[in-house]
Amino acid sequence: MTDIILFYFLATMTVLTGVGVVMSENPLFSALYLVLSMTGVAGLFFLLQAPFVGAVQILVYAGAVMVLFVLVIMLIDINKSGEKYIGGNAAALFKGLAIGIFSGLVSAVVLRSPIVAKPALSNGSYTVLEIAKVLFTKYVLAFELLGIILLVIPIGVVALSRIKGGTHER
Amino acid sequence: MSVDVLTAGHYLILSAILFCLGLTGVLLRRNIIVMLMSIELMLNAVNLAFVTFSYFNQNIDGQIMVLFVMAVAAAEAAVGLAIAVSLYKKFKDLNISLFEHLRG
Amino acid sequence: MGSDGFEITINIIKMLVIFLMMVQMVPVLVWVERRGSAFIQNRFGPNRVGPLGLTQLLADAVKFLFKEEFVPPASHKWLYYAAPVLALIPGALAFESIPLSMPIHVNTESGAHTFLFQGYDVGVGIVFVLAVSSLGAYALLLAGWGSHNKYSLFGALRASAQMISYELAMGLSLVGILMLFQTFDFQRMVEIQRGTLHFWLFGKEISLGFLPNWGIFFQPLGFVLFATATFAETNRTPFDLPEAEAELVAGYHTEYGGLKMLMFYIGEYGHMMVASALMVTFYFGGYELPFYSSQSLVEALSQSMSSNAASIVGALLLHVVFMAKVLFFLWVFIWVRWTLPRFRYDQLMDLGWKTMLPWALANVLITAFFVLMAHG
Amino acid sequence: MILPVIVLTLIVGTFGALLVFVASLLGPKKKKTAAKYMPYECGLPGQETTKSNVSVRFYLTAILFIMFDIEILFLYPWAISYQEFIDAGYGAYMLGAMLVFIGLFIFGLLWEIKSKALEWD
Repeated sequence: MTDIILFYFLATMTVLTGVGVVMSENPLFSALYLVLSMTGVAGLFFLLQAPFVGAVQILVYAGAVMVLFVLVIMLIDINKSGEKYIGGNAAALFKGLAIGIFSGLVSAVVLRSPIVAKPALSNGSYTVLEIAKVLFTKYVLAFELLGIILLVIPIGVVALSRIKGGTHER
Repeated sequence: MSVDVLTAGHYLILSAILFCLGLTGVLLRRNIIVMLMSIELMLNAVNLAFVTFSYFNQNIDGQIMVLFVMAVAAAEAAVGLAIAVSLYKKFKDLNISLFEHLRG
Repeated sequence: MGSDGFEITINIIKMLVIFLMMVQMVPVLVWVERRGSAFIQNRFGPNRVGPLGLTQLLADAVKFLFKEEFVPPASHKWLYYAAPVLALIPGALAFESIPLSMPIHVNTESGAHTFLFQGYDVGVGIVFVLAVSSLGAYALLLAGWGSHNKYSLFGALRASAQMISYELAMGLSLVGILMLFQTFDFQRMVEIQRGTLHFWLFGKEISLGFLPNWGIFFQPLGFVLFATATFAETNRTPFDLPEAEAELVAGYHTEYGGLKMLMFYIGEYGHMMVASALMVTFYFGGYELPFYSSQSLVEALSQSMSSNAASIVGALLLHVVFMAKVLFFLWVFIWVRWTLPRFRYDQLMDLGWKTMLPWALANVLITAFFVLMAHG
Repeated sequence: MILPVIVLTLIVGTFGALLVFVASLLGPKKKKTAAKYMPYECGLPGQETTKSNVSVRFYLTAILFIMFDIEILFLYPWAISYQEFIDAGYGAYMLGAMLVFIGLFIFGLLWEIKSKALEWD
C-alpha cells in the first residue's frame, strides 16, 4: 500500500518540478528544479527495485552534471532576460500542435500495449553482482567503447576552449 | 489502469509526460542552456522507461542500458555546455538564433 | 520501514534520535575544538561559564538565537534562506546509513523483530553515501549566489571546485575497498573485519595473530588517500582556503549571521562525523572490538541476563566502542587543523588533480594485481 | 526501502526551516542603516576589479570532473564482481578489460595535464 502512495508522491514531485524547469524565468531556478526532478526519478528507481541505478542517478546526474549546469549559469550570469519563448504565435501554435499530437500518440500506444495491465512478477531486486556479471560478459565491448566516448570530453572541451576568444586561449 | 496495484502503465504514462515536457522545453525555450536541460529531462524519461521494462519483464539489460544512457548523456551535456560557453564569450548572449551566424 | 505500526514508530523514533545525536554533537565538537586548540597553543580556552567551560556552548547557542535578522539587499531571498537548510540534509542522510552498532534481535510476543542500529539500510551502502555527499556542493553554491556578494560568490566557486576535485580521489580509494570486501553493504564489511589478520598471498595463507583483521592493513595507501580526500571534502584545514583568504573574507558564508551561520557549522561538523564514521567502518573494523567478536560478547552477556536484554546491552557496549573510535578521528581532524598551515589555491588543486588522482589509480591497479595473485 | 530516506529528508528539512524561522522571529528588528547594507569587506576598500575571466575557467574543472566521475562509477560494478570472476577462472580477462578502460582514463588525464587546462592562477 505504501508503494502506491510513494509512487504518486514521487510522480507529482517529478512532474511539477519538470514543469518548473520549462516554465521558470531565471535559468538558475530551472536548473534547481531539474535537480529536484532528477532526485524524484532516482526515488522512482529505488521504488522499481533498482537501488544501484537510483544511487548512480543521484551521483552522476544530480551530483555532477547539474553542478556543472549551476556553475555555468552562475559564471555566465546573463542578466538581460530576453523573452523566454521563441518566435511569433504562428510558430508557437504549430509547435504546440506537434507536441499535442505526439503526446497523444505516445499515450495511446502505452495504454493499448499488453504489458500495461501486468503487475510485476516477483519483486526480487537485482544485486549489483548480477548487473556486473552481465555487464562484463555480454556488454564488455560496449563498456570499452564507452571509455572511448568518455575520452571525447577532455579532448573536445580543451580544443574548444583553445579557439580564438576561448577561455584558455593560447 | 487499476489504482490499487502498480502496473507498468503507471510508470510509462509518467515517462511519457516527462518526455513531452522535455520536448516542449526544447521546442519553445530561447536560452540554449535551458534547451540542454530539457534534453536532460527527456533522457531522464527514457531512463525511467528502461528501468520500468527491466523491472516488469525481470530482465537485467534495462538497468545496464540506463548506465550507458547516463554516461552518454553526461558527455553530451558537458560538450554542449562547452559550446554554449564559447558561444557566450563570442556573442555575449545565449540565444538559439545566434546559430544563424554559422557559415561555410 | 517495517511492516506493522510497532516497527514503523520505532524506526521513526530511531531516525530522529540519530539525527538529533548528530546535531547535538556539534556543540561538543566546538567545545573540544576550542579547548583542544587552547591545549595545543598552551592556553586555557573557555573555562568561565560552568565547569571547564562546558556550558559555554549553551550560552553561544542562545546568543546565536537572538542575533539580529539580516538579509543582504537585492539578494535572492529564496536561495539565501534555502542554503543553510540544504547544508544540513546531505550530512544527515549520509550519517544515518552508517551502522553505529550491531543489530538488536528482540523477540516479543508479536514475533521476532530485528532492529538495525542505524537510521535505515539502503540496498547500496557506499554509493548512496557518496551520491548524497556529492549533493553538498549545492549548499555552497546557493549560499554564494544568494548573498549577492562578489566575494562570497568567488568563495563558493572555489569551495565547490575543490570539493568536486577531491571527490574523485575519494571515489577511487573506495574502489580498493570494494575489491577487498566485495560488497556495498556496511554491515557485511564490519563482519569481514572480525578476528585476527589473515590473508592469501601467491597461494599461501599468512596469518599474523597479533594484528586485528582491519581494512587498513590491506589498504594502507587507500586509507591515506581517503583521509586526505575527506579533509578536503569537509573544507577543513589544510584545505579550508576558500573561506580564509584575505580577499574572500569569510568565503561563501560571509553574509550569514546568527543561527544560519550555526547551521553551516552543523553541516560542516556533520560531514566531519560522516567522514570519521566511514574511516572507522572501512579501515578500523567498525563497531567490532579488535579481537573479541560481537557474537561471543552477546553470549557472555546472555548468561547473566535474558537474551533480549543481552542483545540490547551488547549493542550499546559496541556503540560505545564505535563512538570511541569516531571521537579519536574527530580529534585528529581538530589536531590537524591547529598544526598544519594552509595550502595556496593552485597548490591545493594541483594536489587534487595531479598527485592524488594518479596515486588513487595506482592504488586501484596494485590492489587488482594483488587480489589476482592472492590465490596464485 | 526508500520511504525512510524521504521521511528523513522531510524531518531534516522542517527542522532546518524551523530553525531559520525561529531565528528571524527572535532577532531584534533594528533600523536598516545604509552602512549595514554595504557588502561586508575588510582591508583596503576594494577597487572595482574587472570581472576577469578567471571565474569562467572553473567550468573546465566541472566538465573534467564529470568524465572522471563516470569512469569511477563503472569501476564500482567491476570491483564488486572481480573476485567472483577470479574464482570462476576469468581473473586475467577481467583485469585486461579493466586495464584498457583505465588506460583510456589515464590517457585523458595526461591529455589534461599536458594541455595545461588545469591551470589555476
